[in-house]
Amino acid sequence: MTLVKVYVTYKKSILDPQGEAIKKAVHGMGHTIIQNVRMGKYFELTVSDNAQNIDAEINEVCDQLLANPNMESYRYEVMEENK
Amino acid sequence: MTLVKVYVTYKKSILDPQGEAIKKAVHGMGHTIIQNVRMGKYFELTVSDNAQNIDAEINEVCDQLLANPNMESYRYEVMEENK
Amino acid sequence: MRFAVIVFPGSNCDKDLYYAVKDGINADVKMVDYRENSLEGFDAILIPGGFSYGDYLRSGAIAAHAPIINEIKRVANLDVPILGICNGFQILTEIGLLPGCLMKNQQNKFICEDVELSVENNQTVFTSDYNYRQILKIPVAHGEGNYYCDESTLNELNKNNQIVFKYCSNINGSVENIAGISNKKGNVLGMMPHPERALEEIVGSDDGLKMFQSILKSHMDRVNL
Amino acid sequence: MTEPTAEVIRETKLYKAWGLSEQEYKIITDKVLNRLPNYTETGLFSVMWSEHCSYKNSKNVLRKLPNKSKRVLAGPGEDAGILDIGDGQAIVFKAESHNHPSAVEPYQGAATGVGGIIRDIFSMGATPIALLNSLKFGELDGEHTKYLAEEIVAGIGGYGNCIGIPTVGGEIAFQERYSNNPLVNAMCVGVINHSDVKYGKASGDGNLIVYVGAKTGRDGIHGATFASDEFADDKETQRSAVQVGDPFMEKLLMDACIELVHEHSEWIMGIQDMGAAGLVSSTAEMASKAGSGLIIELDEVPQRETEMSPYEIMLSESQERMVLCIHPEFKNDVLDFFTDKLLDAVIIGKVTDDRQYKIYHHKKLVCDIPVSGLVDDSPEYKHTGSRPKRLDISDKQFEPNVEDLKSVWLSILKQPTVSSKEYFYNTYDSQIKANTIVKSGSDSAVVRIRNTNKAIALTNDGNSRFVYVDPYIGGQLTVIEAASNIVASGATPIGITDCLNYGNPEKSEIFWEFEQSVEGIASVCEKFDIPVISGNVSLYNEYNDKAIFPSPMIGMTGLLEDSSKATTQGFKDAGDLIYLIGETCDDYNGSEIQQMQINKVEGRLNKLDLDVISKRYQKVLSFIDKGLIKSCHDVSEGGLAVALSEAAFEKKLGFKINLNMTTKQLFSETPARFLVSVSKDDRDKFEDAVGDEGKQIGFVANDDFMDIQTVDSEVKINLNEALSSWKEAIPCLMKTE
Ligand SMILES: Nc1ncnc2c1ncn2[C@@H]1O[C@H](COP(=O)(O)OP(=O)(O)O)[C@@H](O)[C@H]1O
Ligand SMILES: [Mg+2]
Repeated sequence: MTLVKVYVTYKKSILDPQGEAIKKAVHGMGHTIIQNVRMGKYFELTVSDNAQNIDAEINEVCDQLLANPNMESYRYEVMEENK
Repeated sequence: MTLVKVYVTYKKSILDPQGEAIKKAVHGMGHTIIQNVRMGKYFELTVSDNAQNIDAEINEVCDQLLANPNMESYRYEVMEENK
Repeated sequence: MRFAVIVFPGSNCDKDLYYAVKDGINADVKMVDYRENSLEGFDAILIPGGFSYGDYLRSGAIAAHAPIINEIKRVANLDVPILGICNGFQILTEIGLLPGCLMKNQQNKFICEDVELSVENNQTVFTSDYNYRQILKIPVAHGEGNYYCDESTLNELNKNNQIVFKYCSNINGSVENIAGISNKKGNVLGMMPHPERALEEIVGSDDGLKMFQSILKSHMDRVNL
Repeated sequence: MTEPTAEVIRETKLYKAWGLSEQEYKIITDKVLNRLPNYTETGLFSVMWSEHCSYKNSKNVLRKLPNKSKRVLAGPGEDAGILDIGDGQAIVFKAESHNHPSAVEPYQGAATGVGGIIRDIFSMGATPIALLNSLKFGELDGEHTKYLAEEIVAGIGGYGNCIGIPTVGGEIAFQERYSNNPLVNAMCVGVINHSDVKYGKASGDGNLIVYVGAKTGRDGIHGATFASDEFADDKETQRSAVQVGDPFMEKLLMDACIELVHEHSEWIMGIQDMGAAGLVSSTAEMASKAGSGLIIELDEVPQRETEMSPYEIMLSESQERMVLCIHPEFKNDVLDFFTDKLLDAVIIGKVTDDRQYKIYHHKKLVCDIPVSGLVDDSPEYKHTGSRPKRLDISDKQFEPNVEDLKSVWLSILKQPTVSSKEYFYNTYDSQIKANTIVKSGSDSAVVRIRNTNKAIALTNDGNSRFVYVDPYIGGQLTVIEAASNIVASGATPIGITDCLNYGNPEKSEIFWEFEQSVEGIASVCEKFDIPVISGNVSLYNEYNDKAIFPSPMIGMTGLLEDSSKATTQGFKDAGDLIYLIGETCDDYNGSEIQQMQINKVEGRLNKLDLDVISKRYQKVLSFIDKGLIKSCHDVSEGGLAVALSEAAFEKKLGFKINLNMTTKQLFSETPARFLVSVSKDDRDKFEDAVGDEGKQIGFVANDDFMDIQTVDSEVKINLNEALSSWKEAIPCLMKTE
């Protein structure tokens, strides 16, 4: 099994209301060393071992489904799953 | 500035309805090499440079706010932000 | 005139739209399953609100891959009126028939209340029965209705008169108070408020009725040409 | 892990950790089975005989509640009760508590509570039309309470909004006793044609058992016993009992089940949801109702996790699952039907005629118990109550301090229990389905029945402060409060569902509160002919040995034959005359003003005259029916001062009143009074009809002032100042610092 980790985040220019709310809460808890919070999504995709063209497929899934290119960008890592 | 990346995922035994729905959609799109999908959260925390005890504070924020210990687990990485 | 209401798994305002057409303007209406691949013979397409696929991942994201979508895109090109309400609006942006996107409400919460809307463009097939800048009372109910687009898109929207409805006060963080926009040609409209819930005084307002009447009238005008 | 043998279970008394007492274990070995139960069987008995499933501590008390009337088609015992509303239609409703899960995991606990109660409604074949909820939290001064409130409300909205059923009403109260044990009670109402009603029955030798919906995981195992246990700081391990809700899956299930009942009724014998105690409880009850036996093949049960034991599969409380009993000749039709709806359905067993409950796992028989042993043979306990000492107090009424009327008035509007709950309920979709005539913000919600003239009025009520200071009269008052709300909207009360939330019934004082308050409730139900057709008991609501206030919640429904007559609480037009119906006495014990001024509640309550109240309800209903009144608001928490303010807020209309009562009486909570407004043109007609019972106290003004004169003071309060006190109180408290 291969594990693919995908990270989707809002583009820099976009206000992230959840991140803002969390930042406020974090400050409320006294953790003022945290100056900014951005919230995104994280996916773990399990890919079958004999799969070919993993990159092409993953990019397609990200472009078309996991991220909305109007507001989000993504990156991913392919790793061997250690059983 | 230091960047801390936090990953929050459901514990293995917890139902992940979003991951299930995404998996079905991915299969519908023909990407059957993807056998399973789990969805989690991803946070980027910007921490001030002169901060001490980063680990202690991050752990506290994760335990109390970013992750729900009843059903989620988390891990994080501390990295120098490349400006 | 024949309306189609598209039903995705999880759509939950589909029946409300169905009744809006059937009882509101006494027109012919049919529920169309997301697996269908023809919209032949329909004169208007309605994409309902509600949580298609639970709104898991992102509102409208999964519905955007349903079989019916290609057909919706095809008839959009043929100038068939397409109205997406709430989740329907979200789906229309996801499939690129409308620009921009709908983000989480600024206050980070679902909001349900009657809001005041201003009709910014009454020259569309959907709004011809309203007056310009008429104020309507129509309910909203959404968690992700915060309309966002980049600046150049916004300029385009303004230049082409694509902003059809604005909130009188900003309820969710939308740029320029945008509550509904159309495509450039004007045959595709997406809006967050729910006109189908405002058809009778007894439920609080009948300001939504004219929207369905406009669609019907525009159709009749076209047919009679 | 190998399971302990039957002998080991007996020797180590493992069953005790699962909540079975030694005595109960002995009944199982000596009377029900005449042998030792194995591991799986012991587990099944422990959940089926828990309070949550068997009502062993409460049955005896619940029998006091009347459950019959001309309208009752089905009462307690079914997933939900059914009431005839004429024209071949009926409403189906029930309320359910999800207190313990919500304390542990507030968002999911509340969400799955809503999901569970919705399944109870559509499993009868009914289409859900409305949701309500009753919430009790600690005071909004601690971060933990704010967190619980925020998350619980988000969970309720998250589920209801997604599945598409309007949440139209409810109540929220705040009291320190609920800090670590919040109450989350949810109610669902559905409509159905008489001919479509389905019961949870598994009958007919050879009929098949179908499992449909989500896969089974290790979620919430022992949730039912967990709900029958107290909370304490040191019981952290209970935290494993968390289930995650999947409203999308439930939407698919709901639509499929309703369509199945409507279109293919001949395929199915019965439907039941899997709620507390999952597969075992649903299937055993279905068999019990039909007097049949069952065989279940666990290898067929869809599983999300690997290597689940029979015990785990049977007890799992994974959400969004249903069981059906179908005729074998329609097997493929049923399975194909669900596949088309994107749902997984499988045959997991069949009905037998030997009345035994048999389970196979990996081809081995792991359970063989008489169905009746599981369902009917659980012991019943008759506890004896003892009157709590705190009630030994004189019947003197508390004396409020109202020297500075304006400041007392504004303060009471700011009390969280009194102030506007909009901050919370605006996050619920209250209008979906486009049938909500009166949504949150008036006394009752009113939902019309599409394609008829009819509408249903709905409310959730329960003032636990009254029940705490005087359980019997307090119990009566919960019904009076609910009925007053229903009547104020113009509807005739027709039925009740309840959630009875108390502490540990094994403590005699708690049991006394439970019994007394239920007797109080029953007395009013009898008198007004309002049957209790469904409900739920939640006991052991304690934290570190301290119980919540006794908190019965009444979910009441009312019928309006003409939906256009639905009346709301707000004044409509300047110049209208304001009347108060019902005499105001000095009733301050257990009141909002007592709580506010001395930070506790105490003292006896005055006896109620149910005859007078009953007649008054009839009168008010006839005024509304004749169109004589333009607004109607019942006077409750905070007294007339609050009622007047709320009536003024709706359309921001001021008023001028001149009262023949003392200033402190503005805050008296004498029950079953109504504040109504009447057009000047109808003055004579109205006064004739109301007689001595109603007195004009003033008129609606066209300005921004609340102008008040009593026998001993006079004050003018800016309406906007009052409105913002009332409206901003909760948002302000909810801000995290
Ligand atoms: N949890 C809730 N969900 C929805 N609506 C609520 C909730 N709590 C209170 N409300 C609404 O707020 C209004 C005032 O509630 P309440 O003060 O309990 O009324 P009353 O005293 O007349 O019973 C009602 O319309 C009620 O339905
Ligand atoms: Mg009331």
